[in-house]
Amino acid sequence: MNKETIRTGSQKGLLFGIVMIFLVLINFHIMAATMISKVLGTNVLRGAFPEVRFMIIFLVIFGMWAGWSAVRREGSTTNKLFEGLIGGMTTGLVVALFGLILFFLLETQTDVRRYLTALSFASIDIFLLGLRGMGILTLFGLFTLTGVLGGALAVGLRSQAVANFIKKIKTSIRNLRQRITDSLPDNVKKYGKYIFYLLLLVLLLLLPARWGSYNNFVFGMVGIYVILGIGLNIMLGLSGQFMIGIAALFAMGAYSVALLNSPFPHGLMWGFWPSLAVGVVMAVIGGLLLGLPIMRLRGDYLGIVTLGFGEIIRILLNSDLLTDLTGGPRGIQNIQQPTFLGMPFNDVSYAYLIIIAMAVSIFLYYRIENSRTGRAWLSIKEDALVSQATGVDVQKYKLLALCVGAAFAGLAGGIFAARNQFTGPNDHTLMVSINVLSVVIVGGINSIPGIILGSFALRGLPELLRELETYRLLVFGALLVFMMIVRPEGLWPASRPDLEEKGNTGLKEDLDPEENEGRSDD
Amino acid sequence: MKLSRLFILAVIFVMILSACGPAAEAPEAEEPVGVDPTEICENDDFGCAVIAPGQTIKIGMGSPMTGGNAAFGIDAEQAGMIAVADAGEHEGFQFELIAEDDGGTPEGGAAVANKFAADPTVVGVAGHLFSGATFAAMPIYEELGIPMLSPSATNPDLTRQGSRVFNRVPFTDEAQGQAAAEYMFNDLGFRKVAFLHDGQDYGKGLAEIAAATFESLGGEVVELMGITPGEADYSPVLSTIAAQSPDALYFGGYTQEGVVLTNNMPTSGMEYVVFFGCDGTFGVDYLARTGANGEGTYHATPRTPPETPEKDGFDAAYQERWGQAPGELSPFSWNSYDTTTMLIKMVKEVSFVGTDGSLYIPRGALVDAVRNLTSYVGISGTYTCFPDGDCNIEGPTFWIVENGDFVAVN
Amino acid sequence: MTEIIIEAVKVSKYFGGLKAVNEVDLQIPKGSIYSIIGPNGAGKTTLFNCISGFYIPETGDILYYGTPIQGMPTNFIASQGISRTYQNVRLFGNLTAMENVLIGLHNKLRSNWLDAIMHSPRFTRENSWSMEEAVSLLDFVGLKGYGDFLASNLPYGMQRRLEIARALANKPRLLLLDEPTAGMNIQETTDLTHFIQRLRDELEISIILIEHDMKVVMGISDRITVLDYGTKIAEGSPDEIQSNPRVIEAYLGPGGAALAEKYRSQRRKNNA
Amino acid sequence: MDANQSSPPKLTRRNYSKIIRPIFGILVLGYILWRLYLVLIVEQAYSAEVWVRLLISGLIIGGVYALIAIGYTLVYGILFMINFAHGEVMMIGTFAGYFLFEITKGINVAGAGNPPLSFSDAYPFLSVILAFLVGMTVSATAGYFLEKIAYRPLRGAPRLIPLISAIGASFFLQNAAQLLFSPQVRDYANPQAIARGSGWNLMINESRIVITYTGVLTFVLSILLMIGLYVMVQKTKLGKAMRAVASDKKTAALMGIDVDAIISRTFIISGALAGAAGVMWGLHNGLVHFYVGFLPGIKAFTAAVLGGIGNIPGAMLGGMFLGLVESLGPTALGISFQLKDVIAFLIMIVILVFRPSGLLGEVLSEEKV
Repeated sequence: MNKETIRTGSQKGLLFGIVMIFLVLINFHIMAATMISKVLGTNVLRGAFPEVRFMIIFLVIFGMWAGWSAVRREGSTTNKLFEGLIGGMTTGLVVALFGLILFFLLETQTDVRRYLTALSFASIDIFLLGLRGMGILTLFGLFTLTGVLGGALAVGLRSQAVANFIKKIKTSIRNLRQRITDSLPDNVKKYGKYIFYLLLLVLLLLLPARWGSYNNFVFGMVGIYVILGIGLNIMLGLSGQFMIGIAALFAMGAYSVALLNSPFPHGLMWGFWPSLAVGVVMAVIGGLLLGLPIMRLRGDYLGIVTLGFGEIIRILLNSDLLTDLTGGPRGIQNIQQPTFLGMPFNDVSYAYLIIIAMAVSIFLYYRIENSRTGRAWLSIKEDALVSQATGVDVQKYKLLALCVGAAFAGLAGGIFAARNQFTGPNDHTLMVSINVLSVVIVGGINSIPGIILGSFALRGLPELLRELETYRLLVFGALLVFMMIVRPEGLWPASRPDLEEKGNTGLKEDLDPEENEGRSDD
Repeated sequence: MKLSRLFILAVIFVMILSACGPAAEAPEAEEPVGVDPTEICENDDFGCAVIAPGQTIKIGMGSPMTGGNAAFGIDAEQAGMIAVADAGEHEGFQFELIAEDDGGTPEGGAAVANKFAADPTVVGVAGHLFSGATFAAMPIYEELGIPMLSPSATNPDLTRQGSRVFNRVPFTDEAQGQAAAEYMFNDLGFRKVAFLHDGQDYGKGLAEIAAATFESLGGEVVELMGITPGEADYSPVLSTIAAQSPDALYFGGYTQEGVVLTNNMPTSGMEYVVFFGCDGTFGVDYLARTGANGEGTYHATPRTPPETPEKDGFDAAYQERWGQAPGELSPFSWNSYDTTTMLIKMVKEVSFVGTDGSLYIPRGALVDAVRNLTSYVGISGTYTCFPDGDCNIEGPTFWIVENGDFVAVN
Repeated sequence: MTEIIIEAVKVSKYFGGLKAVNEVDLQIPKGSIYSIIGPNGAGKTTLFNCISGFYIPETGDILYYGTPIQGMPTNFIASQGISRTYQNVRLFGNLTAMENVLIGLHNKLRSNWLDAIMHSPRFTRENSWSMEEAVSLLDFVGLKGYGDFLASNLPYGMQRRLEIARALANKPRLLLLDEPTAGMNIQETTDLTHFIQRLRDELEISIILIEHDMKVVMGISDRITVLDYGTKIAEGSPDEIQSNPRVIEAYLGPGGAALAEKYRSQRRKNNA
Repeated sequence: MDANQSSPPKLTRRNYSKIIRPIFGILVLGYILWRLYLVLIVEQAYSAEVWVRLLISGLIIGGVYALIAIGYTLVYGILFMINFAHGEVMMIGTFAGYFLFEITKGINVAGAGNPPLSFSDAYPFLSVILAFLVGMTVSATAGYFLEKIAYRPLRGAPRLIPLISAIGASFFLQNAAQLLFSPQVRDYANPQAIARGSGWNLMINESRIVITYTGVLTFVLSILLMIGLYVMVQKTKLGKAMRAVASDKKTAALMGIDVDAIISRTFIISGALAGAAGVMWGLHNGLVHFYVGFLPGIKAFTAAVLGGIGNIPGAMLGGMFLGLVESLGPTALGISFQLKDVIAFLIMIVILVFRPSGLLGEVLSEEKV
């Protein structure tokens, strides 16, 4: 028991108390209790209030967390327990003070919802556990108690014995895995990667037909963002151009498919496949038009210019000026469905289409990345000046990166528009660009598995978070910050390829030195 | 190292997959008690939605609940909640409103529609609110026979698709725009009017039709221009228009921009110009936030029945439950209540308890019932659905703001 | 007379009022090791930058095989066979050593992104050739086995050599080395000196060298130019330069020549 | 290793941007000049009072943009990161001011028997000062905690990482405000004396031009704050420390400067400026809602880049410039106001194409070796 103990405990307690107040003010305690009741199997109607006991479970968990985090790593066991106690007590005190205010509001029937929209009497009542005045004391007691519990838990779980136990388990798992790997025949070890891919392929082939249209939709969304992410990664990750306007290129693809394959406004019914091709070409042209004047820009200046470009395109699509061409804010509806061998598309076929598009994109990406072009891009990203002095035509390659990236964005846009059978300016807002940027960085720059994981995290997660209703973007934002702090290098960071061995075992005898010389000449 | 990463990926992948297994199959009717659903359901175009005992009858709602347009979605949800609370029980089954966030975007609309489509207990959708989202969502409901009744999607093209499931209660831009232009020209005697819109599909369509009608009547359209929505200061555009000294400023759009325009007019050389709004600018929020500037401005609503007890009851319930007045968040509180209530009413009409004690709702019958709705008296007007899905046949009422209140002028 | 590979004719480069390089004339014979020395800030690196295309000289011409190249894009100049290294090592730090060399090979390859996508015969051929070439280059500079290391993780001396390997990948006719021995210990310096001689002797590359280490300069240079305040103050063989009073003055300040002479005679005495 | 070829090289030259940029510039500039010629000389559609009105609103909005832009620039100058959540910090300040006015409006200071008189009407000057103090304090606190929670753990990470963290923080703050205060749009309860729309009247061409009190307050205060900040950065010890940290964190730390503390203070200062901008925004425009920071945030970011990010006078210039372009641009070019952002962004692109580091940014020569 010393000053430090009290300081840490009260600081953490204060923090948790404030967080609790915030959660109550946004009615999150109701949401949490509802979620708990759902987990425990009791359904709560939307808009209805869950039972108090679920609320108490939430408070217990929260209090234990407060106690847990108040415990420092060093110090004696009593000290730690005391820290938990202080933490819980401070949280309890803060919450109780807040409860007192709430109680006062409840007693005087003061309606503050004009300013704090979530603070209804029913919500206050359930927070006070239905006990009114006694609820305040109960809350204080609850947090104090759970604080100690949390502290005890922390002492217990962080103890040497537990650490040893975990270590032991980890070692045995590693041993087991080692033994399994060892026991596998060499062929399997060698082709393990391919077997995995094969399994993945089979899974991808089987699933879309099985798991229902909603999952197909979400999966498709993720796939489209993977393609977009690959496109952006070529610009951002490979050639180092900070692009926040990929929505514009996405829009070019989407609008091309929409305009060329819908009855309105132009009545062009080119069919899906030709319009998709045009969409890709249009996106490339868009990338070229964007890239040509801004070759000299770097870093954040490039970022803001591309952001401006994205906004310009969106506003123009929406504007009166181009209404006759693009349908204005109404967008383009009734985009015709593609057919394949005479069969019209449904959600399953779209899932397959997106899987194929994804696979093709990934394939193309890897091929380009591991080539002279890809290395030229990487060198530009590292140091454009030296790269140029080494012989890379920096402007040409930057432009090429924009165009190739744009092609992917156009492809994604075309599929996107056809799948929704509709596209409008609201599909191509700044948020799309920001989302794609986040996909690439959260996943791990220059890493395809990273981009896939990132897409799942950023496009799949909000869908999975739908259970949280209006809280989903709040939670999502917090998770985004959290992910960046925990894994700043991305979910699956890229690694550099091992090339030296490849060169050593190269087809030496096949090479004709004269031929090489000739090549370097032309 | 690499293998282990792949392994993690596989695990995550499988977890995600298993988290979203295939939708539960509807239980089959077995016990011979109550009405035998087999024949009815087999003859129905879309089959039956089966609500097992203990489940709720779900009414979906797709609306923007986050982002810049969140006020619309939150308001619709809140009004819908009241409607569900008012609906009470039906044959021992409860109604539930599932409001999902579609962000107002087509992408979100399709996501929400697919979410609803995956849940066999969602029988109707009181939405979507925004036209773009509605367009993307419509084909999905069409396939499954889930009737839609939108409180606010006004894009005229929506009812020109030949959709069987889509219906809406707001009047179309045509009806209102023409009436407004005629009212301005004939009754108010304006000859020079500037038309502004917020660049969104609702406001733009409205302003364009109003301007075209006004011109055909012989009036002078001094300006037809879009503005950027969501801004806090429109004095530049107003100053520019003021130079052409119009009699009135017609605005197609929503309260937020309408309020800013009204408040900016006196300082932009338009102190003598009449502001003429639409049903998007009608609402207590407009009154509260324009104050003296709002005096003498015109607005429109669907023809509203005189203050009915039902409307008062709703207003009181809304205030009580949410601590805000209806109309404060968006002009669509009443419409949203009506659409939800109508859907619930139709569900009550067509549903029956099957032999197994489950509630059976023939989807095709429900779709037709909503389409055939006649003379439904709601709190926001009287509705009869046309074969194309437009349910509002009556012309608008125009209102003038006098002494801080709306007064009907026709 | 031997062929002149590169020639500077009254080249001047100003930064604001500062004449970083002032009407400098240079003639580098093919196959020679040519050193540029001078005190800090004498304009040596600026001259390099003019040759490699980073700067466009205000006046004067830079003739490469008799053709002016000033103002050309740097990548174009590089593609004509002029490679360089940098005073403070500038590698692509987040790429492996192999990749660094492969980027150096950029100009020697012709396959474009379409070839890469389709793995056309040209791509396959070039790919294996370039890999092998890169490995042998790494081998040549003594970095065998370090190919898969990130360039930034290599020790300093290796980074220097990797930079040279990258420059060599371009198959230069002319190699500009900017203080290659800076920060090296005596052993490394000696190795590098031999290495530079090997470059010239085995690969017939002409080399311009900026160097502060007089031992290196005097040991391997065919000719030396001395710059001071952007102006060429002397040119000649190492022996000539060593005894040039202006050079000594530039290095040691006014009166330096006398001082140096005194010092030298003292040393001679000691040796004797 | 091959021997060198002895044949002299063929020399040709190609350089795209040297041709493209002038063409691009001439096209845009030509279009702008042509439109200006049409509107100003051929049509002469607008008389002086219109231009004066546009100028006034441009200056006011420019002042607000400049103030927010300085926040971006300060943070960028020190951390080289785009503080994407800066608009949300401003939003928080706007809300703080809103609540203060609601409170002062609610206090009745009239004696018994008199008609009710609220505190803010009775002491408008005091309540406005209070509102600014509260708004700036709250925003500064928000800025401080934002840095501490979302950015400090990422010190030293690649530059794009804090950007994503900032985007997450922006989502969080926006949605937190929506959940706390509902998505409703609210009005600032200005003191009676500086009610929105009231002001000095100026007659030009027999037409009344209102120079609103709130507008003057906004403009003057933003200029004063900017001057104050500039003086602070140039003259005070803190300012010097900030500049030292901006130019080299490591060396600054070696010189005994507490880098973390300086960064914290930078966030506090930029937050306070954003808070002031928020209260001004509320007083002048009246609107406050959870989304209020988004658009000004993007615009101010644009302004900061336009002026040369990291450069304080640049941010001021950029903000003013952007405000004026937004307000005067559409009218002067005879283009629909719907496209005013297109004009603003296009002009920004043109400027950046020709001055790749912004108006006042350090001209990073490509030759920097």
